[in-house]
Amino acid sequence: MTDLSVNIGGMSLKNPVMTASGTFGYGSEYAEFVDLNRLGAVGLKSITVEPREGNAPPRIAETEAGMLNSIGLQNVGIDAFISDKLPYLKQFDTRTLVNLSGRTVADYVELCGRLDGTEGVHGLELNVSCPNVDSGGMEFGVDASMLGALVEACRGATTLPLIVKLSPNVTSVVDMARVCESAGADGISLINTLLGMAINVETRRAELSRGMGGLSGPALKPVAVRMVWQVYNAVSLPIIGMGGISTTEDALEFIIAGASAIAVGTANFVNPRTTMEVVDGLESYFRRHEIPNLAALRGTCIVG
Amino acid sequence: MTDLSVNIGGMSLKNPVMTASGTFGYGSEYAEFVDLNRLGAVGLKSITVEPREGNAPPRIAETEAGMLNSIGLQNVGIDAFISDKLPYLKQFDTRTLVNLSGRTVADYVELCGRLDGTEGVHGLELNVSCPNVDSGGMEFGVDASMLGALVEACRGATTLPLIVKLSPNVTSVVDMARVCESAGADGISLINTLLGMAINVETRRAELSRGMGGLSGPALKPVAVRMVWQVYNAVSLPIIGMGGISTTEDALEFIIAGASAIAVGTANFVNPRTTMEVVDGLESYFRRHEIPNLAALRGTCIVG
Amino acid sequence: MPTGRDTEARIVAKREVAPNHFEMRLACDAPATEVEPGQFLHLWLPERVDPLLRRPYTVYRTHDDGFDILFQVVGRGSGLLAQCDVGATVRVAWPLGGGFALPPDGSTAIVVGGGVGMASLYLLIERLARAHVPTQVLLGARSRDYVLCRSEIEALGVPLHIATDDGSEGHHGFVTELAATVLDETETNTPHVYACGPTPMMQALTKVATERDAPTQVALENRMGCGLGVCLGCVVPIRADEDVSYKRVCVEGPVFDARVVIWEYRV
Amino acid sequence: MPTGRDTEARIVAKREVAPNHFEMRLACDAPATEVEPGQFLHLWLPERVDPLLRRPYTVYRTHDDGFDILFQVVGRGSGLLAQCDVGATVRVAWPLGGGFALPPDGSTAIVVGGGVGMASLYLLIERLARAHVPTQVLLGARSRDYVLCRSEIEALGVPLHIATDDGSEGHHGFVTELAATVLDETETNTPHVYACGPTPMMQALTKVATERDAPTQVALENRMGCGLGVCLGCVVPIRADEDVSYKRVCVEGPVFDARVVIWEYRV
Ligand SMILES: Cc1cc2nc3c(=O)[nH]c(=O)nc-3n(C[C@H](O)[C@H](O)[C@H](O)COP(=O)(O)OP(=O)(O)OC[C@H]3O[C@@H](n4cnc5c(N)ncnc54)[C@H](O)[C@@H]3O)c2cc1C
Ligand SMILES: Cc1cc2nc3c(=O)[nH]c(=O)nc-3n(C[C@H](O)[C@H](O)[C@H](O)COP(=O)(O)OP(=O)(O)OC[C@H]3O[C@@H](n4cnc5c(N)ncnc54)[C@H](O)[C@@H]3O)c2cc1C
Ligand SMILES: Cc1cc2nc3c(=O)[nH]c(=O)nc-3n(C[C@H](O)[C@H](O)[C@H](O)COP(=O)(O)O)c2cc1C
Ligand SMILES: Cc1cc2nc3c(=O)[nH]c(=O)nc-3n(C[C@H](O)[C@H](O)[C@H](O)COP(=O)(O)O)c2cc1C
Ligand code: FES
Ligand code: FES
Repeated sequence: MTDLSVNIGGMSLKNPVMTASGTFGYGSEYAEFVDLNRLGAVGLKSITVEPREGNAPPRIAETEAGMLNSIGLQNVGIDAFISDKLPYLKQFDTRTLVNLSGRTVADYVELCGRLDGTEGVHGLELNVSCPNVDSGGMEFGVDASMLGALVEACRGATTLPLIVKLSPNVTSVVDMARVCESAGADGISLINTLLGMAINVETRRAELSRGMGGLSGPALKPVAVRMVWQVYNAVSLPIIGMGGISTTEDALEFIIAGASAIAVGTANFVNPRTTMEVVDGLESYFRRHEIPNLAALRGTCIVG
Repeated sequence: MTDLSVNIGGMSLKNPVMTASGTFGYGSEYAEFVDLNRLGAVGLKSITVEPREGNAPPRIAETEAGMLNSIGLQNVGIDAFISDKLPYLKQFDTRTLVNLSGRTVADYVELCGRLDGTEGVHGLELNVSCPNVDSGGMEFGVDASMLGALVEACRGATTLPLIVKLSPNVTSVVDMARVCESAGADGISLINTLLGMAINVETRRAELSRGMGGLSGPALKPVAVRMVWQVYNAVSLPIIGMGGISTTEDALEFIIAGASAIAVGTANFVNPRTTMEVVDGLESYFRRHEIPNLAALRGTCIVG
Repeated sequence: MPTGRDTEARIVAKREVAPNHFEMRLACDAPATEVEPGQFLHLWLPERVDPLLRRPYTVYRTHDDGFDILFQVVGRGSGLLAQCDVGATVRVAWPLGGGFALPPDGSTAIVVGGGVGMASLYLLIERLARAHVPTQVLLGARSRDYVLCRSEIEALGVPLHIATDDGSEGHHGFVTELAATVLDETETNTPHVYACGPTPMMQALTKVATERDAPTQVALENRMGCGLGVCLGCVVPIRADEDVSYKRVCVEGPVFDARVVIWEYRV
Repeated sequence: MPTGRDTEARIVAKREVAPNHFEMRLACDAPATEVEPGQFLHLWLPERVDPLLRRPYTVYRTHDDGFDILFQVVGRGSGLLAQCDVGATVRVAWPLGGGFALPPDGSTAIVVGGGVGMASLYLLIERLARAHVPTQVLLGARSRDYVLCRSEIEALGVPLHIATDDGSEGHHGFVTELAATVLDETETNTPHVYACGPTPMMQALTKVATERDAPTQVALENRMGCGLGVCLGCVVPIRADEDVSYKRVCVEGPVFDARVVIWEYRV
């Protein structure tokens, strides 16, 4: 039998297929389509200390093979998350990766502290790359020294596996990943959305109320695969790869580039069964190619 | 009548429609499809001091709504360019923007010097953003102080309009544009390709011989529009916008975001008449909306 | 509210009912009769990355073996759908969202449609007729060629009043003017108003109806990402007591009480 | 070499000639009779961004009002093309590239095709037959079901030798083995060899033919961007004196002298 299990910085997953933060709600919304027990882990929407209403509409726009979003971290806040959302997920035999977003180091530290030891939480993902709020952590994601300080502070606040989700909107994602490694992170998520913009040429209005938003979907996959490959070759932390994954082949590209696990984002909106199809597809690929386990495929990309 | 003429840092174009470097050869290849007299300007393939053979194949791969290329600046070199390629273009009533690439500041300065005063050359575009050679100028494009020094040196070597073509693979394209402005550039081209990668999952080989390559085409348009908008709001240099332009609406998005001219790249490969269709389309849009000239539309994007 | 399922559906008939407006019959193996008026489906042209996202369409009419949609070609997705041949298959997630609430016993109803907004109202009119609620339908269209569902509504025996922008049929002007007249003429208890159409029309209608104290339900048509309540892309600002909060059109809507919708937003 | 033009072409017939292999007839308003054997067209399914780029196909046969292509479904572009209905229109830029050179008077010819590579050779066989060049065709296929162009070649009266991977027809083994035998049996002057097929086959054939001093022309099928010589994406390393230089398959090819091709590259 093929062994698809994988350990991401202390979080052990039965298979490498996860959901990307903000694209799967809190799990219950997809119960009709997805057997949550068959997911490696559920990545959850960013949580902040206080509830947030998010940005004014319009918040999404479609672009060629992609979409822009500017949700602005609308969420119920940490209290309601723990009391109302987390219980549902506990009934499933899967892992939860709780994504955290904040304005200040203190915000992140508070969130880490609140969740440390909370039953049903298996790992934390620091969102330092949200392009859609003025203080959405994006400044942490593009400034190496701020990032290092943040990760160190969070490291001190939790014993849970600590994943940092990096922004692709940087000159060197490798530098950012190195900083995370030194600061004690257990893994890297790559990538959050690329900053983009679209304009309606009849009304001359930006399609999103805030002008710019985050590009996701198949359009950005080549950028994501490249960043996974670069970081894989530079740091030894496990990588959760994401960005445009819609098919088994897409997931395999990320694994061959160096990802230990992968997350499906925008594709959930298009085909809610994507994650299940990818789990099935990976199983048959590994069988067909007689690859014994994930490590045997990870990072094996041949160049030249 | 609608006046589509525009002046880009001293280079006066009859309309804002150009071709992007490396996607239109030296003009003659498209003569069957395009009336060169109807182009605002022809952007030419990067020229280096010595001829270059370029990278090993495979050099291109298709991605969702985009393509990756890793041509590696294959070109005939400055001498052959002047003697064999330039004469053909002189017969047309259009402008030529000659794109320069080098390993060192001295290379760029030499190229600027050689072309200064050369008949048939109307402007120079510094390619500081080629991701496909080890020394393709990309280090200039991602390091503000190197970029400033390069632009200053080139400024001293030519009186021709000097455009700098920036890399999108940076944390702040605005910082780079500001550096160009201070160093005496006459305009900014935005954007060159995004660094990307694709992997064939059956062979586990990178689709390109060098692994990574430059992503172009509709997929990256939202990133390009965003960068044009950011730079337009930060510097006063004219901007040549490009990245995924395939239709009149795409061209209008860039103009409304702040571009003074636009260039068609990858779309030339798909539909060789794209530039002509965009010229026609702009004329009818300006007529239909009764917009008197380009300046009246440029940068008028409404946000919020 | 039933939760959605995602099924394959086969296009079994297609008809251009007005310029650029198509009625399309979809067959699938799940019964559609449980659909509430105003609920929608999320339609995917499979294996495409362009357009990438699904497109939301109201269930226009139901059959034992599927349903109809009625749509206008406005862009890439609707254009490609209109080009699909009979026999082609698409995927539909349905039924999604919540429907219109029928009025309490003894009420009357006024249904106001603007253009293709009628697609969201026909099933409601059918249910109102079946429940013997005295109902009048007001329909605004560009011109007489764009009057949708005329024969279907007439077949239900429900009175139909038409307003056209160019005066080529019925009232020359806005359907909201017609609504004001009809509301003013109504002498008994206040009728319940139901509406779907372009945002400016619904906004104007809300004013007309609230000035006359008529309870009004509107079906909104915001841009959607997931259609399932997770992306938070489709929200509309809703007044709640002193506060404003963003509600998801795909889950908390698409039908809202018109008085709490904050209309000064863009879709 | 005529320069290309870009015309609309209508699909007027489509036939699955072998599993996953389609023959498609395209009508357009420019005469195709001037096309040289080996020249290709660049085909676009308009208004699509996925696949983004055109796809190159050799002109398989010509007619007064257009031409045929013969293609295998290997991916997204060919898959979509195979799904196109008769009556649909596509755009084709053609004729592109240079063709095969016919051999000097008095020569004989051996044409070696692997799989769908036959699509690039049929027009050549027709011209050789018309020029009365004594010709033999060797055709390699997976199995007898995949033998393409059999009746067309037989209709020309040109002898056809078949090799199949599974031995279901003709020689059990590689077509290159057949080529070696035929070349060795040829007693008169050295025949001219023409080939198109998978790269390993052409590479092996080049060895067989050059060892026997037979002039050999091969048609390459690199990935293409523009098809017009500008993107420099389709290059193949070619030996020139001591040097190696990259030549564009779309302009300097697709037909090359096999002896100067450096085969140790990936397509
Ligand atoms: C719950 C719901 C039910 C709907 N029911 C129907 C129906 O029964 N019949 C019908 O014809 N239409 C209906 N719509 C609108 C329909 O979804 C859009 O017309 C369609 O998505 C446009 O897709 P497109 O690709 O053709 O246009 P695009 O190319 O995406 O856009 C073209 C133009 O349409 C606008 N547009 C895009 N999406 C929407 C949208 N969701 N609503 C309004 N404008 C939009 C764009 O801003 C743009 O100006 C409904 C929408 C919702 C949310
Ligand atoms: C000058 C020329 C003439 C050709 N003539 C014919 C012909 O007459 N009949 C025919 O069936 N095919 C021909 N080909 C090959 C044909 O162009 C490819 O099969 C086609 O482009 C694949 O497109 P796709 O979208 O179906 O595959 P993709 O989804 O793009 O790719 C599927 C697989 O095919 C490979 N592939 C992609 N492009 C090419 C290519 N250009 N050559 C070889 N493999 C490729 C990919 O690497 C991948 O493994 C010709 C190619 C060239 C360059
Ligand atoms: C609508 C939407 C909302 C998102 N919200 C979040 C979020 O709250 N936190 C976060 O870290 N990433 C968020 N993301 C980013 C995704 O998790 C993912 O990194 C990105 O979309 C790339 O993957 P994809 O192309 O598969 O969607 C969001 C993406 C989308 C499309
Ligand atoms: C095949 C190819 C070759 C290119 N060569 C060059 C080059 O030599 N110099 C340069 O500055 N840009 C080069 N570019 C980048 C384009 O000029 C343009 O900036 C980029 O492709 C984005 O535009 P597009 O999406 O319209 O293609 C090349 C692009 C492609 C696709
Ligand atoms: S469309 Fe995603 S939440 Fe409504
Ligand atoms: S395909 Fe562009 S140069 Fe040959």
